[in-house]
Amino acid sequence: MDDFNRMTVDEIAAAIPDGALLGVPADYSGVPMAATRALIARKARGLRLYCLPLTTIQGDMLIGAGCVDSIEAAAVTLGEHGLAPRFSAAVEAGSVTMRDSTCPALHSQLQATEKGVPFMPLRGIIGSDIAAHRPDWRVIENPFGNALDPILLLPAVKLDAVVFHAPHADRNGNIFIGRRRELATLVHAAEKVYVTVEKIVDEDVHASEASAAGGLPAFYVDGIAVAENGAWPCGLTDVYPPDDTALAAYAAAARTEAGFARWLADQGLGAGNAA
Amino acid sequence: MDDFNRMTVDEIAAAIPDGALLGVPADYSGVPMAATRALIARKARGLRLYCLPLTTIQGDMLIGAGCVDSIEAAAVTLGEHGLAPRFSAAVEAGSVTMRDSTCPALHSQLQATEKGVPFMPLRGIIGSDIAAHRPDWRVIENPFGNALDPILLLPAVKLDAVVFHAPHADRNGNIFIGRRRELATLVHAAEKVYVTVEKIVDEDVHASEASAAGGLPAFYVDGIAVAENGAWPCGLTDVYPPDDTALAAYAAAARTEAGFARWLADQGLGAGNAA
Amino acid sequence: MTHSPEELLISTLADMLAGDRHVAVGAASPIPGAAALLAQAEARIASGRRMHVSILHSRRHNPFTEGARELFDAAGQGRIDTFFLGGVQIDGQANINLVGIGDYPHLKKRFPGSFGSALMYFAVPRVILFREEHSPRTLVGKVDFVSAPGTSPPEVWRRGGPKALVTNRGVFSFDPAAARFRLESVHNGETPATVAAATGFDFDLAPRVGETPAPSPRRLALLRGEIAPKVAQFYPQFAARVWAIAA
Amino acid sequence: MTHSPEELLISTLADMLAGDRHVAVGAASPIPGAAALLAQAEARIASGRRMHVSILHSRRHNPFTEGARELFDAAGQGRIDTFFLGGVQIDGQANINLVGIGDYPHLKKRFPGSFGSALMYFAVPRVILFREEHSPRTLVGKVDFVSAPGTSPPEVWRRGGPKALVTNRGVFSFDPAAARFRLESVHNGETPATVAAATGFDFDLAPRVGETPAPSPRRLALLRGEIAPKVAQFYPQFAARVWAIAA
Repeated sequence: MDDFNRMTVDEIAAAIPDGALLGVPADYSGVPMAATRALIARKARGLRLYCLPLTTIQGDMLIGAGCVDSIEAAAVTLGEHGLAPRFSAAVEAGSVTMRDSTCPALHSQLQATEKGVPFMPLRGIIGSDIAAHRPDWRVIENPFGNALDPILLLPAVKLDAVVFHAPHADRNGNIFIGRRRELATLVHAAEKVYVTVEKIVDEDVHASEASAAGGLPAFYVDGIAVAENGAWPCGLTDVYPPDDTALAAYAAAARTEAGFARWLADQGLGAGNAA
Repeated sequence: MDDFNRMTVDEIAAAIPDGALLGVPADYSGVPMAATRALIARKARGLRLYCLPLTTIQGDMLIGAGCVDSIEAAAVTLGEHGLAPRFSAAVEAGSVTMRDSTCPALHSQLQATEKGVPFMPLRGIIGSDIAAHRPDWRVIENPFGNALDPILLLPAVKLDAVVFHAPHADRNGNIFIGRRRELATLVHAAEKVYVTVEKIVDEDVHASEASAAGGLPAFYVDGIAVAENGAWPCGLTDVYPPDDTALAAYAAAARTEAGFARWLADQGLGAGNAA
Repeated sequence: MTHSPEELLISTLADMLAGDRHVAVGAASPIPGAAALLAQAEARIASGRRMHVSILHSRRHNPFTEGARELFDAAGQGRIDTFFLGGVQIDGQANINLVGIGDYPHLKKRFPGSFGSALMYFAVPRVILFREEHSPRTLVGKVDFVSAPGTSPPEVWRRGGPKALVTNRGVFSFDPAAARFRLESVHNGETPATVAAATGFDFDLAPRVGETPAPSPRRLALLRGEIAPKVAQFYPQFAARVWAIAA
Repeated sequence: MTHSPEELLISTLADMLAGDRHVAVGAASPIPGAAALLAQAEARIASGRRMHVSILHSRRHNPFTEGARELFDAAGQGRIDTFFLGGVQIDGQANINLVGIGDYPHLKKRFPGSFGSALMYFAVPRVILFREEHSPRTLVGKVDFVSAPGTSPPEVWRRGGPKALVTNRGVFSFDPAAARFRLESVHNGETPATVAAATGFDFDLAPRVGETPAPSPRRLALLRGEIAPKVAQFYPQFAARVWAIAA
């Protein structure tokens, strides 16, 4: 007997409303590609992506398909497959707003919400153009310093929702995330948490200390959908590697808007492009 | 071939200098009792204990043996075996300074050092006598608030050293800590890190995602000693339970200074009592 | 069906948890732990709803995987609906003292310390104060040390606070605006007068102070049949004493 | 023994890592990754000393277990001695730009973004700037966007910063007080004049600008025999191109 809220991938996509501030995991961290295709299929609009700390094909596809208003990240890239073409084109055209950040700031702003505090301090960054273009950030004098000691404060960010892909859940709804603790940070800072998994397993994630150490407790999770190969064409650590052929094909196709539209159509997502 | 700095328990005790600010794990978190006995045997003096967030027999023994000048904790207790008698007697006599704190503050002050920032904010606590007796803490107005919104800032605490006990290390010096991530917090905030383990295992802790999720990387660790039953009479999760008979015997003996001295002598630590 | 005093307390606390999504129970709390598991079982029976119960003392019922900070982080996130706190002393303004008796820091009697109370009392919407011993020694006019204050000025962030005080004599609610307790019911054998005589602070009276309801036969059967064996796994001495069962 | 241009760069970077306790290498950096593994092997051979090398791109050589934040936390703790950064543009004050070309936010050409540079450049004692392409397009008078500044005012906390810039033409050191690069050596075939012609900013010259030392036969043998197969595991395309070996 499953003791969790079982959903379909389409139901997860429907539960993420247009305009949501959506948490996006990095390429090494369980990219929810099945859910991303479902968001494009349902013609999601106005999404604001918050990447921890970067995105690859997931963000590029959502941007290319017209689902995104703004994106906050330390990087958007296809990695060894080159620049993220739909992202670069959209930013150069001004059709998507990029809020440039830096990895530790993206972590800290979610960790503030994780700890229930309104801000977190962070070293560095002062004097960069990142800081210069972030009026939502503040520099204060360190109250514990003796001399002048400016330090950056970053406000807490609460996500409307996060969705990620994981190797498995157990029948009690606990998720196995392994070393990818940044997924826990995304979850702790999110109002709604949806997870797609390769499979549901009988053994409780909490049964042994080793397994529990890689676990995310069920009480954070609002819904779980089974999606085999749900990270494809991205990889899933220790489960399957990235499909470099498919990623290279995407990188080549997405260089132009027309190529991207053809690629979407080949995926059965032809009607998903920008309205 | 071991690729780490192998020490003896006595060498670890010798490497922790008198007067050190020493990190102390909670009773559920790998209590280093073998190392504690070695600290008493070497007549350590002036230790300042920083507990994350509490201590049981470890702190009580160190206090009773005259090793401790001050202790910062959210609680010192023998749990189901009652009050910590040497702690209570020493605080009532004024021979040890208790810096009363609260669990999340103890975590946050180490997490500040973990993140390399000079302070961390924390909600709550305002209006308590804990805050009233901590001149090292500050209340500021939340710079992101619209109305009055006082919030506590806690300065970063850097430990001189930490020692804890773990189930095993691998031959590359990685430590298995399981779900006890507060041990990682102690480690990240410590200048020197010493670990006692039940055994050294051949399989690399990082070999699988499940095992790695419970791992502490070798680069944090300054020395490892093998100490079988090194947490006794405390327990070690999934390895052995607490020895309640021995803990009850300690609780009974330590009610008086003379009883504590006899108990120490029975442990072969007769000369370790207060100078 | 007769019940023990512990079973009355478990039943009383369980009533306060109905509707919660997530109840957390700290260390050394067999009665709150049993109450949370009872409420969880009843929610399942009544509506198939899953109530999350986190019992720190239990390997099996402790879900946290990020170490000891995760409970406090989860409370900061607003994910814990109800938590239990006690006190060496509790005063009429619901201030609690877990630190000691005397003129701090020169205490006559030192107790363990404040644990996480100074955050949890602010961050958790509903905190239930639970202290079995009900005497002028435990329920005092003014605590000797405020581990966590019962109320805060309006400008201080505070998501929750004390909702009730349950002792071996009765049940109080708490009004944060007035900073006063109100006696809601007395256990069998007590009256408002006997409770007042055993209480070191003034309190208000509900319009009708009834007797604390005894657990129904059905609830008692559930508690003894299903919950007690679970409690025995992590509080064996308590279970042996109350239900004469072994883990 | 002849060497490839990549092997010269690996050798040059490895020289800069001698003595480090912990070198970290970010994404998409096969040459710094190979250099770190080479320096690690040489430290072991020379003195039995263990140098920690963390290569984020590699499952095997990535030691972190607390997720993506741990590298930045470890840097904040001062546990990373050397890190590598690059840049779409690097200017004469060692400011780096990883964001794009044009008038931000109205960029003509958008690149991925700043990654963690805005912290790592401050927190890591020794940052080595590494950019193979050495042209007026990459080494500019002033970057279009400062992802991370090369220097900071004295009141700003800064543990480290740029120590060197290595390109496919030469090796520069950096003087933070003067905020200027100094050419230390040129690779075989280059002169200070050819380097200056390919550089968009002014720089100083070392008293004697020699040729960047070629890797010794012993080092080359170690690199090809022991290090190259390791690199092939996480940068297969690079290893196939430079050493014609498969993972």
